[in-house]
Amino acid sequence: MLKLTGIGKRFGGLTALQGISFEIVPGSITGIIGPNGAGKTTLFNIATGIYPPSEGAVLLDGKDISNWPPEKRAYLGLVRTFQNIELFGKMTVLENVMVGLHTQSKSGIFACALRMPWQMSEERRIREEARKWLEFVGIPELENVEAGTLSFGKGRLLEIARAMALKPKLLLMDEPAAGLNSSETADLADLIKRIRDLRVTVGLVEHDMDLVMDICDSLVVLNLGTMLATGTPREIQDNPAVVTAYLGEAE
Amino acid sequence: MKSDKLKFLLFAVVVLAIPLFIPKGYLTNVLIFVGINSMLALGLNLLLGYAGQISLGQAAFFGLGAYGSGVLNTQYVINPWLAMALVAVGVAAFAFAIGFPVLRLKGHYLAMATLGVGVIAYISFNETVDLTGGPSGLSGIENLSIGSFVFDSDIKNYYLVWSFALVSILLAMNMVNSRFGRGLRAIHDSEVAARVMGVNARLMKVQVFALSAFISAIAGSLYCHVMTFISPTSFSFPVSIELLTMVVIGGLGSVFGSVLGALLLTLLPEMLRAFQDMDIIVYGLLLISMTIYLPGGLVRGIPALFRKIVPARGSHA
Amino acid sequence: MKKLITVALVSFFVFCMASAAMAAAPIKIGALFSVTGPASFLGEPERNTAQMVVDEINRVGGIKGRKIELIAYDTGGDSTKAVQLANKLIKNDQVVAIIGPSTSGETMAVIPVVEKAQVPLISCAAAIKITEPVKPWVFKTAQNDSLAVARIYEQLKKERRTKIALLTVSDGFGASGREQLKAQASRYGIQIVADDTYGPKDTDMTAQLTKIRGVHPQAIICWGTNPGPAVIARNAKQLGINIPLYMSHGVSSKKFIELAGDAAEGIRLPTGKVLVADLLPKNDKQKKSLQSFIKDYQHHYRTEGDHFGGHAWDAVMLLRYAIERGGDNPAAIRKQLEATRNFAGIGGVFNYAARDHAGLTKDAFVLVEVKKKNWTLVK
Amino acid sequence: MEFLKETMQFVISGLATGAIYALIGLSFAIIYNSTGIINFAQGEFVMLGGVITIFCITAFKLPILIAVAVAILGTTAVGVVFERLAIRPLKNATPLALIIITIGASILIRGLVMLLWGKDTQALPAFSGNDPIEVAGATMLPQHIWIFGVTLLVIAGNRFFFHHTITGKAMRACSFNRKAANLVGISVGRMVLLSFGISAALGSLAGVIIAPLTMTAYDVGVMLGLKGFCAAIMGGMGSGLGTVLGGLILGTLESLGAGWISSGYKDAIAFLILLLILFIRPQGLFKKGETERV
Repeated sequence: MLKLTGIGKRFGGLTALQGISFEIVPGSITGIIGPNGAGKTTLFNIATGIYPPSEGAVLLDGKDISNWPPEKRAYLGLVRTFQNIELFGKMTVLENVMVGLHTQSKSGIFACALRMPWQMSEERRIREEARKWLEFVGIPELENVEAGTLSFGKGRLLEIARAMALKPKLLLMDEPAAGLNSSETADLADLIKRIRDLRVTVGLVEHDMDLVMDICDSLVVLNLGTMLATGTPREIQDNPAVVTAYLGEAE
Repeated sequence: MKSDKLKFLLFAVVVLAIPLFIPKGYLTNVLIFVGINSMLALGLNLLLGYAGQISLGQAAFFGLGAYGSGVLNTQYVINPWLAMALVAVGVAAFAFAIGFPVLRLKGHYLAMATLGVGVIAYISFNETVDLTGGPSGLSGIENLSIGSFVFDSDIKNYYLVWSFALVSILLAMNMVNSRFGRGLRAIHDSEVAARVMGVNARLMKVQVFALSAFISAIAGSLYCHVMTFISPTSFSFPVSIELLTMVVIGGLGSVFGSVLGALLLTLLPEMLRAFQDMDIIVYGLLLISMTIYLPGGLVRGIPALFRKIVPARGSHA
Repeated sequence: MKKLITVALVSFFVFCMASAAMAAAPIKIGALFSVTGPASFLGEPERNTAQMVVDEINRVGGIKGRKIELIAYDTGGDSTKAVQLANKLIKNDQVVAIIGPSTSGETMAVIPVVEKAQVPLISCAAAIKITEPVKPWVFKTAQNDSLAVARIYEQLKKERRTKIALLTVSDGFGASGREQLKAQASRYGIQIVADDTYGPKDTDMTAQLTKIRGVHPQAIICWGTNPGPAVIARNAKQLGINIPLYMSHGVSSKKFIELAGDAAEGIRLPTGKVLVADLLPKNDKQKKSLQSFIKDYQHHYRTEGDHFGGHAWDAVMLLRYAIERGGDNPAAIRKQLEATRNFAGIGGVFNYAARDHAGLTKDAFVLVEVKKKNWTLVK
Repeated sequence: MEFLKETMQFVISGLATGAIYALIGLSFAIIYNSTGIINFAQGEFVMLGGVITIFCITAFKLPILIAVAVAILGTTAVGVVFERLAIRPLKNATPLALIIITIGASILIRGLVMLLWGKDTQALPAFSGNDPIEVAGATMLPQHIWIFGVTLLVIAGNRFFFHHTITGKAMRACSFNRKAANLVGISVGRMVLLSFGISAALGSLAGVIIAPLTMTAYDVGVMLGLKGFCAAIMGGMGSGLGTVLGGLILGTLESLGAGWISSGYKDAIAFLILLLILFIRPQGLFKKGETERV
């Protein structure tokens, strides 16, 4: 599905990433872990096109998309959520999800202003579709609430609903469990599994090890901008280099 | 949705009925300009309030519309309605073209660039004397007409201008509550998230820039045919600032806020006349205090104030 | 008995006259002046003067016993506002005539309004196109630019200076002057070798003057209003330019000398006679009007009355005499204004006619030169 | 030869005007750097400097040095009051709200000055006479030397203040990261107030030294403010050499534009070049590129 080959990124003189190569297999849940400052979010930003890599290539289904802008990648079914949830705060919950259906609708500026009949029916369609996704994440009752007023947990769910509305092939989630309590985290694990059951490949940056070990099929470990290890959760758990990176040099 | 339609209908009825209830004369004349300013404010609000992109050069498009129609009307034989359409499309195309480099900028750089566009347009109006008459202005523009019906009185012009304003308002309301409008508002709230959702932020910003130029140009054409005389000072930097003020005071991201802002700022000099030379001071004070105490603009501030007062009364009862 | 009848009769007459006086509503005259904004240097003295003259007329009993009410609005130099306020004066205040606006741009914007409403307008702005072609309801008191240009060109011709450079401000005043300067040049055998402009808010014109110096003209004519020309005078001195420098009547006040300082020495400009009232010969027709204006203005506002205030003085006086002759009906006022002959005002001796609504000849201007920080007549 | 001489004069005149823009640009940058605010009332500080000086001289017959001091102190006070009354009460200030507020303040200040001191243009006598000085075939006035000198002093002063004093360093810290600055015990509020004060003082200083050349009136601030803003943008909104170079380039371009191409379009030329700079190097002419981080 998503293949990264030799990705490197420098900001000015600072090297944030170097020589990152791995692949996210279709239908899997792949976790990307590593201590703070390992470059996980930077990697996601490169994968989704928020900025281009300094070197290396990003391939999606074999296609080189390294220099594509995010909006173009979205049409290929690549979408993400954000660490600090990026909702459209002044829009309603339903409208947020409807933006997620942007790639599946096509009314332009004129059709919208003139209320063409086919635009009206398209509007009805995406409205229904959006409601479906709110139900999927379990917040249908909030549809008319302004998104900016949601609690952190609910906001997270909305962000996932919005991303799912895009009918992604690959969903990248940046620390979805951050700021959630344990019962919310459990619900999240359940939700991610349901997402996978819809045949959506998931990439996950996460600090919550229990969650990662529970749901991930394979893991990629980053440290200080380089790849430390890849493998199944079990392999990673037993990898001494990973343990050292996380716990510091053993005495 | 439904309530929006109702609001619009109500508003349209009020607008169409107003001339029947106000004393004939000067007020009708002022309300014509409220209509023109409403269109201008609406155009800017689509850009600023919905897409979150500032423009300090809005007067340029207004002026291009006015001079386009004015020059075509005085120096060439062309149907003024056709001219109006051609000019508006031309101005929109111009905005579309400069939109790509201009709207790549953000924040105060964008403010500066749009201001620059405004200054350059203003200087061009002044310097192309053969075409525009330069600083002395362009006179002899005809009133608009349909067949033998000439829009030559205040009341006729009132209905002319406000029908355009109402159509613009309706189209704008349609647009902001649809795929395109949602895209714009998404860009405003979080450009990065919007792009990740497949919203082509760059293109959309440029499109709405062109649309706002289009509306401003139509307003300009109407202005030149209503006034029958135009000169560059009506399209200078302070005019852009005044438009910005209308939008902010009326309410960012609100179609009716634009109208309210236009109404208030067009009538304000009237209300401040009692202060004589002090009016400029009162104007400045209003700008500051409104921004501090009514940041959502009048369109949100008044209902909020109302809600504050009404429950207070209810709790006593 | 006889006595009683007399008393009754007298009291009856007194009663009648009193009620007649009470019934005589004031005559409403509208005024649009740009009291604030970039043209406030015009609008402020104009408003002050108009108010002063109206008060003076009312003090001596008004026009045939009726008081004048002056309704003056500030346009801020904005032509949209000028149009709105002209409408207000006509429709709400129902004035019989309008004085102003102060600038040519505003006047051109207001013309369609007054023409349609058929209310006489006496503009205080200078551009020639205000009254050319003649519009039935539009008159003006400010001298045409063309007259000022003619005054300068006559002098240049006399001194056999044929190559000149223009430096005009890029606003309505400068543009109108520039048009006239170019139009009349060939008639006087004058060749324009440089034609430059500057912005109203520019602070340094050495670039333009350097360029002008490079083409070696025999005189420079600068058309603008303060402070631009003062800056130009100083820049010219800085660059060591010592050919004659002519200014327009736009700077004909002491203010210019004050701003330009030493650099003002030797500068010439055409001006209305108000600047040099004391230097005029006793038999000058305008001398009486000029001296009374200067005295009154000094008395009311403790500062010197200028050329611009003079435009408003003339406008109010012209209206006064027109109303005295024909009553306060707008059409009658228009007719009587057109019939004005030999009115010696501040701006000149006015002779309006059906085909001339500007009413002045180039005698309205005198050419003055700054010498020792004061005006002297150029002979 | 003639051409060279003319060009020399264009450049000298341009540099002199540019130095004025640079000074105003610097005063813009000071507020921007410690608060992120573009102060549209900056031109009014410049105007106040000139107007108050002239007022002190004509009304109280104060010697010029004292008048200048009074003007700078007075304007500084205005800057401080402005920050207190209009900027500080604003909660969750968006850049737009700040633009509107500062525009409102500029209108207010202009209105007050108009009411207090009238609408007339006033001239200030030159500090050291009006005898032209010959430089490489071109001429300039003693006042120009004053302008260049003060600009140099201000650059040096700026540099010293922001890099070698505790307060200056604290202000820079605020500009980099307000939260962090707050955490290490810097009172951000005080720094903002201070930046308005310094900026107002600098603006009025510019206003004082240019008044003998350009004269002054209640409405001179608008255009000067815009040009200063241009200079600052060209220099990348830095408070150092970039802005000064930006101002000098802008002034020279204007002058050359007026001399070589068209005096009517000279401002248009300046703004067109500004637009091109923004399109090609939005971070300013002299700043190294920075990748925007998300």
